[in-house]
Amino acid sequence: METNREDGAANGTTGLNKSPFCSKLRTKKYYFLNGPAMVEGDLLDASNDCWCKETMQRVGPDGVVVDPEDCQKGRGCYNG
Amino acid sequence: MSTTPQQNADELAWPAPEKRRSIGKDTRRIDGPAKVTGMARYSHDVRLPGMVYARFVTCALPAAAIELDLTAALAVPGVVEVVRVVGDSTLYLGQPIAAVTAETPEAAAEGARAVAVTLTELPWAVTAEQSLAPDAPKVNPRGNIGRERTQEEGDIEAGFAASDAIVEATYTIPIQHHSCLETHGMVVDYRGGDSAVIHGSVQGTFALLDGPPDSLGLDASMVEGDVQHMGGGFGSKFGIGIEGKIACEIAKRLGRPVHLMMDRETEFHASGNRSGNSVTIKAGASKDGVIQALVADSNKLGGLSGGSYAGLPYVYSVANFSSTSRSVYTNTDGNRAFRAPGHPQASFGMESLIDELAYAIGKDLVEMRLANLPDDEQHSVWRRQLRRVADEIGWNEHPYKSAPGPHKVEGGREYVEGIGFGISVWGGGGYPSCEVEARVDREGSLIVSVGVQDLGTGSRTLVAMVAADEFGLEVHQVTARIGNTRFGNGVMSGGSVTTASLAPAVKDASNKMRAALIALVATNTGKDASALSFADGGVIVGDGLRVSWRDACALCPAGGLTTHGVFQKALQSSGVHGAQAARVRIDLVTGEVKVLKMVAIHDMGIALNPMAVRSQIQGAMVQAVSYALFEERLIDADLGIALNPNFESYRLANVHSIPEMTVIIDDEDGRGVIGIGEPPAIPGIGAIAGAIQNACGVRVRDMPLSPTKILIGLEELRRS
Amino acid sequence: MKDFEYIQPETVEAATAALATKENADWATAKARVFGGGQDLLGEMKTGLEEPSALVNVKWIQGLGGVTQADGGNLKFGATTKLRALEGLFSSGAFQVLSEAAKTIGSPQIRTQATLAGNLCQRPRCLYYRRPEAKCLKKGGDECFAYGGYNKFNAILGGGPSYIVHPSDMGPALMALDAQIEISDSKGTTEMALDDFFTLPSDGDVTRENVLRPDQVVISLRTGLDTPSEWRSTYLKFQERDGFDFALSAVALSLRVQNGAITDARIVLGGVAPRPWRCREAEQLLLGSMEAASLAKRGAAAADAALLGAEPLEHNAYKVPLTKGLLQRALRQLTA
Amino acid sequence: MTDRTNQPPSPSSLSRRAFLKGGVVASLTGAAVAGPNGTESVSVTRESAIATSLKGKVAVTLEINGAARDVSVEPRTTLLGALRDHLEPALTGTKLVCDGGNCGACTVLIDGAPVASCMTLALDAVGHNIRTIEGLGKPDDLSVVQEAFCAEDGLMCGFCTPGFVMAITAELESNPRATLDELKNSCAGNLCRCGTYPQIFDAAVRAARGASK
Repeated sequence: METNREDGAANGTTGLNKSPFCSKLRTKKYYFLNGPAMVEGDLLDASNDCWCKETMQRVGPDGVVVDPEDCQKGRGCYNG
Repeated sequence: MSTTPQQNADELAWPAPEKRRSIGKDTRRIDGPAKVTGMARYSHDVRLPGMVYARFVTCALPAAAIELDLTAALAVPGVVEVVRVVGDSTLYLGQPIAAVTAETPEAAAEGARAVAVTLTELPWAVTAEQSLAPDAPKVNPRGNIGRERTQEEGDIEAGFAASDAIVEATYTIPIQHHSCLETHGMVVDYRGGDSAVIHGSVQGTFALLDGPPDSLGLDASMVEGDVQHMGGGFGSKFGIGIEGKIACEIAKRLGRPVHLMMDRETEFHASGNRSGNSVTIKAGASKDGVIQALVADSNKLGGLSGGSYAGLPYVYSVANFSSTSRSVYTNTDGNRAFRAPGHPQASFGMESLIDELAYAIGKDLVEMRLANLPDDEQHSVWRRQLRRVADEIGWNEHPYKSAPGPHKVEGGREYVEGIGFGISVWGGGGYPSCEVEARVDREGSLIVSVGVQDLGTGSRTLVAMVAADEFGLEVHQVTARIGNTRFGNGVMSGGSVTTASLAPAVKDASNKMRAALIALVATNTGKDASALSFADGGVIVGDGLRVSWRDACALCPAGGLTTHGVFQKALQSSGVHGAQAARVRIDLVTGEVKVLKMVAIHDMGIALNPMAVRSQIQGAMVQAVSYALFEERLIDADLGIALNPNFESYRLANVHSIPEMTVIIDDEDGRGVIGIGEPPAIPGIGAIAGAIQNACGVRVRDMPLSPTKILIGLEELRRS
Repeated sequence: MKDFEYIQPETVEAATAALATKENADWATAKARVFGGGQDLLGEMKTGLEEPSALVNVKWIQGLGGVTQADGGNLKFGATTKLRALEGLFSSGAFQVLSEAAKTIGSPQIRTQATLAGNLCQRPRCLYYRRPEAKCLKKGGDECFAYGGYNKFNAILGGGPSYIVHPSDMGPALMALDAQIEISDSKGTTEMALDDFFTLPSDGDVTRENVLRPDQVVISLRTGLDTPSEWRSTYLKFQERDGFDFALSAVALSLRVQNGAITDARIVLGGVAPRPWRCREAEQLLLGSMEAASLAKRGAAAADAALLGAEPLEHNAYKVPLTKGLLQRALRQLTA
Repeated sequence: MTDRTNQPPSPSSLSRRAFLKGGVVASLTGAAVAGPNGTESVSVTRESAIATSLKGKVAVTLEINGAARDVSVEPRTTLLGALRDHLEPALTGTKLVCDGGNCGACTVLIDGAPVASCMTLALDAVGHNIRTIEGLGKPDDLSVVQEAFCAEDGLMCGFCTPGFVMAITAELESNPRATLDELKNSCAGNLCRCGTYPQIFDAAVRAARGASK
C-alpha cells in the first residue's frame, strides 16, 4: 500500500529539521511543540519526565535513562 | 462549502458579562446523563467480537535478571499466547516482564500467575541514601545523579548576619501515585487488514497516533484514535506507555482486538507517580519578618525520571538565596507530570519554613507572609488574595497567631484548632494547536468538532457552551464531537492549557460560521450584513423582523456550511495566582487531623463554566487533603519489595476526610481565559501542615501528616 | 485466581462432611476452605495467597445466621450473621459494643456480605503477609519481615516470633462480653471461650491466629455475661482513614455497674496484638466508685497497667499513648 | 531475629532476605495446571440431597434489573466479571477499579443492599435480585439520584460515579429521610480521585429532599 512515510522529509534527509534531539525522545511538552525542538526548554517542563518512543519506557534501548542531554547524536540508539 | 468570511476584529473578544448567555453561568455537563447512567463508554468498557484480554506479569524486585518458563502459563485453559516483554534484566520495581493474552480476563489473570519467573537479583537502589552511597549500583550508566542545578542571588552571608532567627530543617515529601480510577491501557480494534481503531485512556487523543501505527505496521492515516471518556489522568497519561505498545504488538500478531488495561497493582508499579523530594533548608529572618537568607539543597526522587521540583524560594521574594537541586535516580518507575509538577513539593517546604521562622521571631503567620511579598504589581495579587482567605477562614478571631496552640489534654479539652496558609503560582494559558470545525446543515444541526479529549474537566461541555453563546442558542442545541483523531487537532490536557487553547478556537470557528450565516441572511433579505446580529438563536434583521435559526440554516447550500477555527491569542492569557487557607482540628488523644474548612482563591480569568471551575478547584483541594494526610508509596528499602500497591494500604481520602470548602473565583481582572487545572492543587498541603503546627505545636516535616507522627510529636512536647 | 469446585451444602452436617477429608485435617495440606461472606478469602485468592481447590459455601445454610435469646438475657449469634444486621441492633446496654464495632468495619458494601464468624477468622492485614513474594513466618517462611521492617501497623503486645496484629473488630467486642464460640466438625460440636479460640504466635501454630482446623465450621457465638442488664459497653476504634480502615488501635470496654459503682469490667484491645488482647489486671483497677475524679485517676492507672508490657517496634511507639488515650476516653464516655 | 536498627539498610545487606535463598526467587507460582482446554462447556454438576457441587463452566440465570439474563460462568467468576465480561451484551456501567473491595466503584445492589460486585461470586448472586447502574434511569429519564448528580456536578471523569450513585440510591431507598451524615456513611467505602466529594454531598442532599417528598 502506498504510504506517506516513504517521503524523505520524514527521515530528515532534506535537512530541514535541525533539531539536535533524537526523534524518539518524548516528553509531555513534546506534545505541545509547534515545530522541531531546538533547545532543552522546548521539551522539558517542571515534570522533568522523558521517555523513549521506541521502548515506551524511561530508559532507551541501551538501558540508559532518557534525557535531552543524552538523546542526541552520538548515542548508539540515536534516530535522526 | 467552506467559507472564510472576513470577521470583525472586535468580535473576537469575550462579550461583556451581561451579554453572556451560558458562558459565565453554571452549566451542567452535557455528558453527565451518560456518566450517571453507566452509558458513557470508557476504553475499559469497549467490547468487540473476538476480543482477547491481556495482562502483565511484573518484576517483584527493583532489578533482576529474568528467566521465564512459560509452559504452565500456556497450559492454562483459555490462554492464547504468552510473550516476554523485557530483555535479559529489569531496571525498576514492578517493570512488566511478560504479557499473557487469553480469551477471558479470568484466564489471563490465572495465566499471569502461572508464568514461572526466576529472578536473579541484581544490585539496586530504591532510596536516595542507597543511590548516593559510595558503592551504589549504577542505576543509570551515566551516573546516579542527574541535572544538578544551583540558582543563586544576593549575598547569603550578609543575609544571615542580618537575621534575628535562623531555622534549619529537612522537609520530605513521599512519592504519590496518580491513582487514576480507570487504569492505563487501551483496546486495540485490529482484525488484520490495513486499518485499526485505538480506544485509549490517554489525556491527549492524538497520542494514540504516536506509536501504535509503528507497532501495528500500519500507515498512520489508517489508524484512528478514540477517547470518548477517560477515567482520570492527572498528568500520567500523555504517551501510550509500554501497555499501549504491547497491546498493539499483540493485536498485530493475533489479528484480533486486544483489551489491555493494567490491573491495579501494575498501575501502581508502572504508570508513573509524583516524585518525592527531600529538601534541607537553612534560612534566617529579621524581626520584621523579612527572610534575609535562604540556602536550600534538594534531592528529587523521580525513580528513573528526572524528578519534578519548582525550586526555592517558592513564590516569596527572597533577596539572598542559594538553591540547589538534583535528580537522584533509583530503580523505581519514573515520575510523570502530576497536577502542577514540582509545585506542591516546593510549596510544602517553603510554607513550612515560613511558619517555623514566624514562630521563631514571634510573628503573625499572615504578617510574616506579607513581609515577604513585596508591594509590586505581581506580588500584590497574592497580598490581596492572602488577606481574603485569612478573613474567610477566621484568622482575625483566631487565638494562636504568632505562637502555636496548646498540646495538653486538660480541663476537659481533647481537641484544638489551628489555621495554616499557602500560596501558589502557575502559568496556564493557551497553545495554538486546536483546529475546530463548525458545521451547519439545512436542517439546523450545529456540530462543532475537535479532537480534544475530556478528562473530566468538562471540555466537551465547553465546546458546546462557547459555540452556543456565539449564536444565542441553548447548549443542548449544539452537538459537540470530541475525542477522535478524525477531527481536527486538539491539545493535550496538561499544564492547565486545555480551556485556553480550546475555547478561543471554538469561538473562532463559531464566529466565522455566524458571519457566514449572517451573510446568507443579508443576501436573502437585502439588508446590510453589518446591521444584522444573532440573538436568542435567531438573526435579528431589524424592523422587528427576526429570522429563526432553522430559517437561517435553510438558506445554506445543500451540503451545509463548514467553518474552521484556530487559536486566537487575544481571547486568553496566562498566569494564575492563588492563596488557600486551612482550618484543622487536632484530636490530642489520637493525633487525628480533621481538616474542618479550606478556602481557596485563584485568579484564572473568565470562568467559562463556574460550576466546572468550582469542581476543579474543590477536587484539587481534595487531592491535597489526601496527599497531606494519607498518601505515600511504601517500598521495603531492605528487601526491595513494594508494600502497598493497592487501595487498601495506599489510602486515598474518602468522604469523611473532606472539609467544608469555600471557593472564591477571583476573576476581577478580565484577562480572558486562562485555565485552572493545576493551581489549586498546590497550596493545600503546606496550609494543612501549617495548621497542624498552629493548632498544637507539632511540626511534622515529613509527609504524610499521619496521626501517628502527630501523636509522637505531642508526646515529645509534653515531655519537654 | 484459579478455578475451584463450588460446593453448596444445605446443612451443617453436609458442610462438615464435605470438609472431612484427611488432607483437610491440617492447614498445611488443606485444599478446601469454608466460604462465608468471602470478603477476606476472595481477596486472598485474587492475590494468590490462597489457592483452594474447593470452597464449601456455608452462607445459605438455614439456621446458621440470625440472633436468638440465650440464657439469662445473653444472646446467641449465628456464625453467618451479617455485620450489616448487627450495625443497628443495639444503641445502648450490654451489647452496644457489638453494634459500635460492626459499624466500624470495612464499608457498607463489605458489611452487607461479611459475616460475624468471618470477621473473627479473617487473616492478618500485615503489609508483608499480604505480599505474595514475601514468604514470611505466616506463610511458612522463617522470618517476620515486619519486625525489622515497616512495622507501623504491627504489634506492640504479645508479638513474637510473628508481629501481626489481629484485624478483627468483633473479636474484642465479643470477648468484652465473655463470649463462647461453637464449632462443628464431622465428629460433632464443641464450645469454648472465645478467649481460648484465639492464639498467639508463640503459643499456637505461628501460621494461624486461632485453633480452628480447616475441616471445622464456626456455628455460633454466645455472650456469657452474668446479668447482662447490669452491664454497659462501648467500642472505640481509631483508624488512620476515618470510616474505612482497619484499627490502629481499638478498645472494647464493658462495665458492670451496680448501685452506682463499677463491680466488674472487661477491657479488650484490638489492633495492637496478634489476637484480641484482654487486660485482666487493668480491669481490676477500674472497679470502684463512679465519682469522676476518682474514676479518671483509676482510668489512667488502668491505661498504664494495660500497656505495661508493651514493646513497641521501630515505627509503632505511637500505639502506646494512643491506646492509653482511647481506653480513658472510652471510660469517660461510658460513665458520662 | 535480625534487628535492623543495628544494620543500616543498604543494597548489599542480605539480612532479611531469607526468602530470596541466595538471591534467587524460584518460581513464584505453582506448577502447571492441567485442565480442559478450549471454550467447551464443562459443567460438572454433582447433586445430592444435601450438597450441590459445581465445577467448570456453569450456565446460570441471573436476575438483573428485572430481567432474566442467561450467562455462562465459572465458580471463580465474580459478579462484576459476569456483568462486564460474560453477559452478552455486556453491562459495563459497573466499573472495575481496585478489584479488592477497597473503592466502591463496582457497587451493585443485591436484594436492595449494596455489595462490592468484585468481591461477590456470580454463583452467589443466582436467585437474587441484582440491580446495576443500568437499572436506574436512562439519560432522558434519570432517577432522582442521577438527576441530582447532574444538577450538582457530582461527577468529573465519571469513573467512580456509578458506584456512588448505587451506594446513595441504596441508602435512600431504605432510609428516605437520611441525614447528610448517614449519606456520607453510605458511601464511606467509595473513592473518587477527581475529588468530587463536596459536590456528591450536595447531590446526595438534593436527592434526599427529592426522595423524601
